[in-house]
Amino acid sequence: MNYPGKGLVEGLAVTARNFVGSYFYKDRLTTVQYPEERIQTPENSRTFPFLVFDESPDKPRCTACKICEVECPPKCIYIVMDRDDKGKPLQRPKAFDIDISVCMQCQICVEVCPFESIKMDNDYEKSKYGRFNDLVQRLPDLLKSNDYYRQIKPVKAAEVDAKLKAEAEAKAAKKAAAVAAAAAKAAATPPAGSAT
Amino acid sequence: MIAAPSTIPAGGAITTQLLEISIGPQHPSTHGVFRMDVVLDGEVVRALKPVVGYLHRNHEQLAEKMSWLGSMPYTDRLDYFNSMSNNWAYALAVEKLAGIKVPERAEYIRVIMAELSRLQNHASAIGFLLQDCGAWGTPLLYAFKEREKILDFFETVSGSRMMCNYFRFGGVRVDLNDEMLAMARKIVAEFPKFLDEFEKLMTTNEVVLARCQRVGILPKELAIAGSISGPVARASGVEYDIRKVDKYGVYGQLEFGVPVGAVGDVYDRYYIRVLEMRESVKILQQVLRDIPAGPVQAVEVKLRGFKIPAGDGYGRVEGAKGELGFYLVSEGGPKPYRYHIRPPSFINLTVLEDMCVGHKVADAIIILGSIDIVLGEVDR
Amino acid sequence: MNIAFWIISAVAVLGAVLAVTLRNLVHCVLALILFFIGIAAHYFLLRADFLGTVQILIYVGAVAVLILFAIMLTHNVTGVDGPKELLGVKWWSGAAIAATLAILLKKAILSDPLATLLPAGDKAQSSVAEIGKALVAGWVVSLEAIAILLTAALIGAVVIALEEIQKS
Amino acid sequence: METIYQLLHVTFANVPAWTVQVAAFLIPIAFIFGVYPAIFALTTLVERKALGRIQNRYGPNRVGIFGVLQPLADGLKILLKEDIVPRVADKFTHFLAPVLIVVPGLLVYLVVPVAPGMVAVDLKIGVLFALAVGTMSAIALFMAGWASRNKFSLLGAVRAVAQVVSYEVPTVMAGVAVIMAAGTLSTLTIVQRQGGGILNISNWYVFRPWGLVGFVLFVIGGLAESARCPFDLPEAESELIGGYHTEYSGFKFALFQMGEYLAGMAMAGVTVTLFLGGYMGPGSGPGLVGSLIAMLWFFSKLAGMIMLNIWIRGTWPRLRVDQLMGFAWKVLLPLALVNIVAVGFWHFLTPRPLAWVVTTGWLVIWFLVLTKCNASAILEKREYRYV
Repeated sequence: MNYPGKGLVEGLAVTARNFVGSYFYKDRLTTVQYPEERIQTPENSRTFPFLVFDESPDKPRCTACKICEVECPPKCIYIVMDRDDKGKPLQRPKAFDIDISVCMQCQICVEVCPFESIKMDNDYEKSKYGRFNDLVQRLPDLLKSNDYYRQIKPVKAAEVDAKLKAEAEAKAAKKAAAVAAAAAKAAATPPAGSAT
Repeated sequence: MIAAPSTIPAGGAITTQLLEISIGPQHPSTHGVFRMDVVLDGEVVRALKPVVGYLHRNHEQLAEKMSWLGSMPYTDRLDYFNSMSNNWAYALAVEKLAGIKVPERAEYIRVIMAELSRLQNHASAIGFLLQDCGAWGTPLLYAFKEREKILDFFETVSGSRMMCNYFRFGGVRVDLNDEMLAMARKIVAEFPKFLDEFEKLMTTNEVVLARCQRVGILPKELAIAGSISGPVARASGVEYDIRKVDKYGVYGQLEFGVPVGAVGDVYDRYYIRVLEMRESVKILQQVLRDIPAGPVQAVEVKLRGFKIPAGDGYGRVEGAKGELGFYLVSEGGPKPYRYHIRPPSFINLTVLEDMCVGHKVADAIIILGSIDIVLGEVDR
Repeated sequence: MNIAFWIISAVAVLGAVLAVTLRNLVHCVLALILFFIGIAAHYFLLRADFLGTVQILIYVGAVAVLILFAIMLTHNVTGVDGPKELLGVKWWSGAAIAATLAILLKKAILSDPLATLLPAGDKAQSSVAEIGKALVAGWVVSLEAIAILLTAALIGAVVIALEEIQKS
Repeated sequence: METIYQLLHVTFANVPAWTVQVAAFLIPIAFIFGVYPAIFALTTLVERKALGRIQNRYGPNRVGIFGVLQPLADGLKILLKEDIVPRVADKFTHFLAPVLIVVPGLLVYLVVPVAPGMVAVDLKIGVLFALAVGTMSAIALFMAGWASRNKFSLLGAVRAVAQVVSYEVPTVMAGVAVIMAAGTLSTLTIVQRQGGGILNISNWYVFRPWGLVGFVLFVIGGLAESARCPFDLPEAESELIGGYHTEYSGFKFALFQMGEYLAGMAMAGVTVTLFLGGYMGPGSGPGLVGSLIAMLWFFSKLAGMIMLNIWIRGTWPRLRVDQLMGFAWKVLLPLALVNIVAVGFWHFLTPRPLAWVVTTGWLVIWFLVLTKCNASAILEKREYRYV
């Protein structure tokens, strides 16, 4: 049946259904009462980068290779490599600053990092009162333990750990092989030497 | 051209003055920082000059100073409602230029992402349009509720709700696991219910009909001459959809219709979007049924030090707002020599004055709403 | 009663004076509305509540609004560029005409038999029924004549508006 | 007022007569100034909550339990805001407009009876008074829009004035139907005429064919006159930003909101009085208990009308200015005139069933004719093809 005002009345019916339904069906309401309730962020969720260390903050995975600094699209990363007294590079950052007011959370630094050292956090509560200095994350702010990483992203962390373990084992095996080879060589050489 | 407000005769001996008002850039319904210089005779629009550039971010120039991959997250910020299709257009252009073959599973995932972003874009576009009509937030919030589910899916897959940065040259960044596919299937299954409810609320509403029908008619000839694309062009009767024309990705294998209107007024532009959403649901059902197993990333593409042989290429997709194209010129280095975007919002905006003149100021607002612009894309 | 009468009169006269002396046309209309409301208050004071209400409905609600719309078509609303002298020839001639009119009206009203027939103050009942009866019984011809006149004016307005619509 | 006067006179027999007179004068005023602004504050909260639920949100729920203190917080916030007057504004008019906007809304309540005999002033011409002071808001709106020296405000003001003046006509005509049927202009008598019958309900004018039409017309006219959705063109947030109150801030803005809500509630109150039987309902009658029940009935009906306003606001979009005018003059006014003739039939046809049939038939025929005449204005079936 078609009568003038039918669409208007049907519209009223729809809103009435939603009005009543919102009291009875909790899933109709999408709002989260934020400070009391928090949504569990998905594994892939990302906010800002942080640096992973394994045992202690003195020994981050980062080697200050500056690949992320170069690849970062908005150029928000600043790295200075640590050097010892003689000026020899120490393979770790002395300064590692990320200006999160510039960072656009694109994850490219994470993807290009060859050492699995920079990872995306999922902490979305980073508001600060200051506009400039407060939003620059320095090295101590950025360093977080591997346990933390395992906690926020269990699946990925396990993959990374496995990969690093495999790499380390391969490296160790290679080293061992090299040592063994050297030993074998050394073992093989003296008789030759002694022969001469 | 806008003449200075002058005294013109408007019937009989009474002379009235034209009123020049500036709608925007802080006006509540200009969809961002857009400005319209409107010359009014009473409430009737006599001339309208769109003023853009308040959100100019130098996107193209920035991209020419950056690695090929570095521009990918910036394309998210063009039309921030559709970062997935923006990604795809850019990836498509680069893949064309570099001759990269994309694995099949990745193509399917790309279709899923593009169609889901079309769904959420159209839903919020018609929500905003009805908001401009004066519906006090209800249709918009219903649309946003549905959009929220799709954004949750995007977050689960890519890590971010709007700035997805998900596509990579030769594939996509993250594979979809079974949970994610189930999530997508659930969204697709629930979407028609939302559409039915939304249509019941608004489509046959007499006020909507009175406001939208025969308002802001865009003739077919003008749409073609103005290079208008997307739902705006199809509402005017232009049979043009790049998914059908180019058959990029796996669109050639999918069955779907492209709705085409006849009148080209605001109502057609509204209803074409509704129909397109229904078609998108059909596409998604097929894709989610047929998605093959396999890798999601072509192996030959390196993340770092990616170089493209010299040449130029144009990649385009049917974005939610129209033809989104990237024209790239490579010198063989790690950066584009020239990087140019064909933004659908900006080009669709060029016919705004032709549609608005002669209508009331309230109509000008909903005509702007019916074009569905995003200022990030207009100003770049 | 007396105090109320003087206060209302003072307000009404103030409104009337402001309506003719202010430079800004919109201010003039607002002052005129004050005057209208004062007159309505007088009606209420005389217990002619129907007349008072009609005064508000017609004069404040409709006539004043029409005047405001007419002012919208004026070029010099603020009166800044208008003639500067206040007590000019025009003013004096206007005042003379007004005075003459006032004298004539006074004579006409006082000579009318109705003026003496009106019941005094407090005894007056609601005037609606009497007015209604008078309109449809004694003055029906006048009423119909006015109705035809207004209808003609309405049709004329529609014709003018139609021409404009067809032109545009 | 008379009822209160008598009540006080009997209760306090030994105080001077003039104190009783003054008290009888002040109590209704205090009631109007106390109760209706309180309902306004409550309405803002209920509106926000209800709109939230319509849109599947919670609505305000932070200040106090369930957000009940939200109006207080809103008021406090708006009091503390800076009062900005544009440099080029017409200062005096700009200041006066928000003050004047509240007056008509409050004046209407003078003649709205809330219980038997409980009306501030039992004017003989109560209905006309309510409708007349309602028009005065147009002047205040115009002052606000004009004094702001803002083009959006001016457009809003012009829209407001045109709208209020146009919708005045069908609204009054719809009211005339009730006046004819009741044979009086007094609101109190009109309510009394709607008493009796089954449970004090069946005689409400809304349950008459002409009454139903008149009710619908009056509700629409009331929405338009108080510039509520879908007739909120004078403010039209999406077009004119805020319309006439674009340039107002702080407490002046709050006064505009208050004036608008009070006017809307006043129209709702008049609608209840004219068509929904005012305070009539099961159990309402003279005496203390009956009066309390009557008051309960009146305020629940008022709340119902306010909820209807909110519901409509949450559902329908806004009309365009020319459609608004067309609707008033081409649909509402003819229907109101036809309705007056229908009341004539109702009055003069003696067997009641015959009156029912004739009146209903007459109204239905004219409704169909009007629908036919205006069908070209809306509804166009569209065909879409697929490629």
